[in-house]
Amino acid sequence: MTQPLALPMEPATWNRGRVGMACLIFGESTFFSVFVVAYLFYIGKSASGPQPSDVLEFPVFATVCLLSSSATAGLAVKALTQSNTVRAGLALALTVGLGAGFLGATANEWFGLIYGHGLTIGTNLFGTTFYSLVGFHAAHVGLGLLMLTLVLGGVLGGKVGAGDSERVEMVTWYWHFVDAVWIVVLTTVYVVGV
Amino acid sequence: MSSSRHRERRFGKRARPQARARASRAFLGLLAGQGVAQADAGGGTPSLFLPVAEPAQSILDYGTLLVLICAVIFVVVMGLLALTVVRFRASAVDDGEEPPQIYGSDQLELAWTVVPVLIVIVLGLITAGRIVALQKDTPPAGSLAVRVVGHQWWWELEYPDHGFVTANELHLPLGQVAFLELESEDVIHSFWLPQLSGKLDVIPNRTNTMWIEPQKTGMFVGQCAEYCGTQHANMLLRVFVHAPEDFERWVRDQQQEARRVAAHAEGRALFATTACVNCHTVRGLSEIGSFGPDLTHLMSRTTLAAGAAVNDEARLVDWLTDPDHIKPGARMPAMKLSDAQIARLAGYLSSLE
Amino acid sequence: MDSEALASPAEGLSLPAPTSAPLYLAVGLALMLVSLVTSVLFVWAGGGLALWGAVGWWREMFPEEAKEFVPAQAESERAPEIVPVPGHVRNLVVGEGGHRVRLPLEYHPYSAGLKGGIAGGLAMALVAGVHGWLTQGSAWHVFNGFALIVLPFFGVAPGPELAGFHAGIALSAAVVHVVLSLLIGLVYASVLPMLPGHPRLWGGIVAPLVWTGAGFVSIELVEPGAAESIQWTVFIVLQIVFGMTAGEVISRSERVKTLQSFPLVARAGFEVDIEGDEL
Amino acid sequence: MSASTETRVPEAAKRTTAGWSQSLHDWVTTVDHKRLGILYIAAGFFFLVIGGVEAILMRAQLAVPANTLLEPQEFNRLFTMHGTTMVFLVGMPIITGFGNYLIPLMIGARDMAFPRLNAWGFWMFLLGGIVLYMSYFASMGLYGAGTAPDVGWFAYAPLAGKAFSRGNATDYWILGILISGFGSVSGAINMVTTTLTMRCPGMKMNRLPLFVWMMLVVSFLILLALPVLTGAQVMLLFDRFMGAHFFDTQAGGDAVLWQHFFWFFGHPEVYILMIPGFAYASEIIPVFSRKVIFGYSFMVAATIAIGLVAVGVWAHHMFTVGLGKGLSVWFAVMTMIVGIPTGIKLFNWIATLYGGKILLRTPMLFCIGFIGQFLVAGLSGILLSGAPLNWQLSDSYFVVAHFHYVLIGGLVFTIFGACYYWFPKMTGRMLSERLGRWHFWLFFVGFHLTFTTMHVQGVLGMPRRIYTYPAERGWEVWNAISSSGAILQALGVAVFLFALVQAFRRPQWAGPDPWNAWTLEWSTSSPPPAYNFLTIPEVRSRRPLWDLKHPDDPDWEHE
Repeated sequence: MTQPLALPMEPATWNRGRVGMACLIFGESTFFSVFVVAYLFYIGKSASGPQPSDVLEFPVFATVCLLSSSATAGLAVKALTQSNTVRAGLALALTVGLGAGFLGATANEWFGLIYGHGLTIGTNLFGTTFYSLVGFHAAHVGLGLLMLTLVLGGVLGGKVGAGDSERVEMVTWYWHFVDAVWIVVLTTVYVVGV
Repeated sequence: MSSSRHRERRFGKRARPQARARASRAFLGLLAGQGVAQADAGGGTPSLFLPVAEPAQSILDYGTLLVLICAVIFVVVMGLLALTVVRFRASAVDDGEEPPQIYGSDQLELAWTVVPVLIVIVLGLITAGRIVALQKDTPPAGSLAVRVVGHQWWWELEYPDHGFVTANELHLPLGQVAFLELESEDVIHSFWLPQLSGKLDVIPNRTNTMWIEPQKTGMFVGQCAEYCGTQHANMLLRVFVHAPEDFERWVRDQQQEARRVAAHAEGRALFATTACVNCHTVRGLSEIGSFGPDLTHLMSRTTLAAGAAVNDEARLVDWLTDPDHIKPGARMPAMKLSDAQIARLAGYLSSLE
Repeated sequence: MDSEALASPAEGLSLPAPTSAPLYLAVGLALMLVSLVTSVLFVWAGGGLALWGAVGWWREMFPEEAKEFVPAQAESERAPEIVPVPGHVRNLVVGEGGHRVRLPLEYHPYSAGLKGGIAGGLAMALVAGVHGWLTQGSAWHVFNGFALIVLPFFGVAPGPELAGFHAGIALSAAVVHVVLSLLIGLVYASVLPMLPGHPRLWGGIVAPLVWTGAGFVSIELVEPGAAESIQWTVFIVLQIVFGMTAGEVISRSERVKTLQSFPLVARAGFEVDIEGDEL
Repeated sequence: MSASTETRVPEAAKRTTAGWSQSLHDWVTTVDHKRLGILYIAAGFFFLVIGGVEAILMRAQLAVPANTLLEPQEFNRLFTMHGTTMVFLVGMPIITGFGNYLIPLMIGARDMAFPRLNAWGFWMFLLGGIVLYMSYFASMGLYGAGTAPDVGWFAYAPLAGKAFSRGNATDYWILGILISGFGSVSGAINMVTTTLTMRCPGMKMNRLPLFVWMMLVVSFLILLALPVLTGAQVMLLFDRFMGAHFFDTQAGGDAVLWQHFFWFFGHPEVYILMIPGFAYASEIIPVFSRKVIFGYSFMVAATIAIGLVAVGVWAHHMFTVGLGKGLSVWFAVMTMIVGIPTGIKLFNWIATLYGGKILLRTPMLFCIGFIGQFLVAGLSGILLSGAPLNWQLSDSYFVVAHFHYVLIGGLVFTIFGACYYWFPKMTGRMLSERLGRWHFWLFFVGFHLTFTTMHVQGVLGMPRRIYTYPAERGWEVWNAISSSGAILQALGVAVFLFALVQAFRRPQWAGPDPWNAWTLEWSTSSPPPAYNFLTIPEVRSRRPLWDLKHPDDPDWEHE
């Protein structure tokens, strides 16, 4: 006889994992919106250079990496539900690779900004808002990447299987969220702000 | 909106009927009476119920309306609550019965939703109208310009049209609109003269504007209302409202350069050669210091250190010896001078009338 | 998870097992943050603890959630079965079969309130227009006068220009007028039937007089002198026209059941007679 | 009422307890929502005593004009720590604690959705509080020995920036709240998830006890508001440690931006603290009126409405910054709109009382006090929402009076009511009714002496946060009265603490259902077993215990 903590009302649609992750994403969104608001508020208010239009280039590679990684993450979950661990492992590895590509692109951009243009967080308001917004996003990508890597390890080690697809899906929810934040950041920093 | 400008002008000109001042006083007569009695003693109660200028008077009228509405609501709801509790108290003997269970009434819910909605609509309209009428973004014609700069923990007051700077004591002519530009040198302060106008924050990198039209002569107090650091409590402010001719005389005095009294030449030299001049300006002696108050006519002010002490030679000696004794944490450093030097310096400063 | 089989729930249950992992993680994270104001050593100490906690937490969850068996309480410690309370519940006598229900039972529909509000508002506007046309030669004068009452604080000064038509004033006045009319209609629909005596007296005369008085006081307080520019007789007449019309329309609306014979509190749903005790 | 109170000593209390180290270990490693709830509440009361001592020191300093009891910096630290403590270390943990304890019991679940996250949240909160108070000993700044932050609980920029707040005191403020903020957010996630997914069969959303509904709204508000504060504090940290310029006015940063961020958190925070007060009252008032809550669905709707409007009113804390006409009008009107759903609640409580059989036991006394005081708080809130009047009253003692009416008159009174009401459930012991009355009346009189007079000080032009004032201002009488009231309040709290001790020294056993109440938590033993319910209950109405007690006249026939 099973004795769960409670009998869930509608087990299939809104279980603990989904609601919890949705709440986390909701809270994270408000956290990011503060930085987006600060960025928008300070556009064009820097007392000295460099200005965004001087130094920022539209991050095509990073964007392609991150957006496509969302798709591969989705594929991984689908494969896992169908117990196709090989395909799931491949899709996860691809996701991790694309995420790492995004982080690499960001690191490259920052290197150029810091050493090429002398823009640091203390240079002006642009530097302040840019590094904090993009940096927090990158940190979240890093966190998502860590979780995906753990999942990948589990899949490769045979410890994560079809039975865990629900949990893995929650990890990809977080990944999709990070992806969505990137679209906002992209619009704010590289479209509106330039 | 031409009509709204028309209204604003009407606003300033209207002589306030005594009746209304009386009504306001009756509202909290006890408090008000106390204020009047002490006003001559150099302080007095800066009560909202004793307005001496626009817009404080208009705000009081508006506030009285709000208070009346709220008082009616208070009496009705509190009465209901009290009656209910008294009437439906359980009797000492428990009859073991449960009262009838009533789940609700949509009609009642509707009634006590819509009636507050109506009150909010009316209050909202009134409030919107007051806000529009009382905020002036541009100086009215013929107004007196004053620039107020907040410092930790004193007020710099500049009369740009008359070309002089003073501190902590604002002088205004009766019946003329003064248009104040509020700026801050360091942190956020708030400029508040309860009897003359509402408060408005003094914010770095911003210029806020405020207007005052005094309707009564006398001295009135106010102070910084936004916490601004250690000595926030002693960032006091005094306003002297003069008859126009007295105000003119005060302006002429202030426009003079600092007095030179031969007897205090030594003290004057000491002032000019020590660190005093780094922070303080004395027009006619040194005008580089801007960190501390302008001392050109120091003795024309009634208080020292933004109201922390009475301004006389004895207190000046105290102040120069150990500012922390009078105003702990004040930005003025102890100058580490000998007693004789301090006496000479205080002598010189007390000659700056 | 949650799949541990037990012989019988009466013997006990498995619950999440106690663990110190969250504490380690919390202390670790706090130490890492506090390193900002203390020493960089705390980053390493905190990081180590946090990692220890995170791994411990992970092991609590994977591959199976850690559980602890909690034996069931002895029979004597359990809360006894709830027995029906002796004594009984007093019943309402209004309504069907003397039973407890949502009160009041039947009322004016809300649509009647809205209709009444519209009718009252229209009647008021009509009378105001005719009056203006007869006395001032312009129907707009009174409309603008109304705007002056409702929006006295937007700087609409009384003057000759009030005779003409001003789109802005008329529009804002109309909006406020419509909103207020509808809302008052709603209040009428819900409250009027509860009042003792004649609803037309309450809705048509008493209520308009009350709010006219309140309006007079407020205007005098906020803007002394503004009250002089209002023709209060006309104003009162207009309010009464509104109240009568709205009250009339609402009173005529179809009510399935009227509760006129009950006292106010009963009709409001608060209180009832306690005559018929049992079902 | 007392028919079901038992005098039998529960078996659990007779059993010899484990050694103290075992017991400590059990509490530290617990993931049980009930133990965590009690830990939260106990920690909250611990900080309440600290915050209360700070308040009394301040009232002592202000009792007479030109007092020299405290140095200005000491005073400034006291009001900073008092405000921060009361909001973040007293209000937040106590509401989270009651939520933790009661939500699973009320919805018929065995634990929260994430028991370990729950434990983590508590420890983060407690560590945040410890970090904040470490500043008294450890923050070596310019002043040499340790100092606490002195920038006010809302730490306005640029005063809280590096240029005007040297040393690490302000950093301790940021870090302490940052750390405890993680706890609050995780607690909110847990409460939302538990409420949405762990309900017992039949516990539809429209059958949730009002307490649970209100905590659900509170949790959403926490998720919305607290990350904003966290973000703003991170910005301030960047400013202070990495030379960023978010609030650095000397590099073009904006001082008002901090205020927008802070109050976008700060105003919803007021409702985060206040709605739980409504929640306790909405459970206690029906039971002690012996009537079902009046207008259940309207109460729920009003709570949600308050939650929604709460997001659009933050700048009414900023009427004096020079918002401009448009924004002033918007925020004034939005704020007045809050009065509508709040009024609905007040009327519904009174309607619940009306026609009932009102039993004036201690929990009910506190709730009736709450209704009256909250009415005053709401009305002074309407006065403050009128922007022109706010230009006079903002930052004066009138505001101090107003928010203490909200937070003490509203929240603390209902918290005390909730303690008397649920203490029997948590411990199996009753709190003394006699001491409870002493507590209520001392606290009630003290509260009004202290805070009713503060309205007057505000109207007489006394600004808040001043450590001293000259004698000739006419404020001294009122301040003396305020200070004397503080002593009575302290006595009241002392009586309460004594009552807690008494409950353990001379236990008066409660039994499972001492109040003859109707929600699920009263159907299990007091204190409940670790698993709450041996078999998960099944409910058919909002008052499952009513249905069991009156099988001939159950609720589900009428809802």
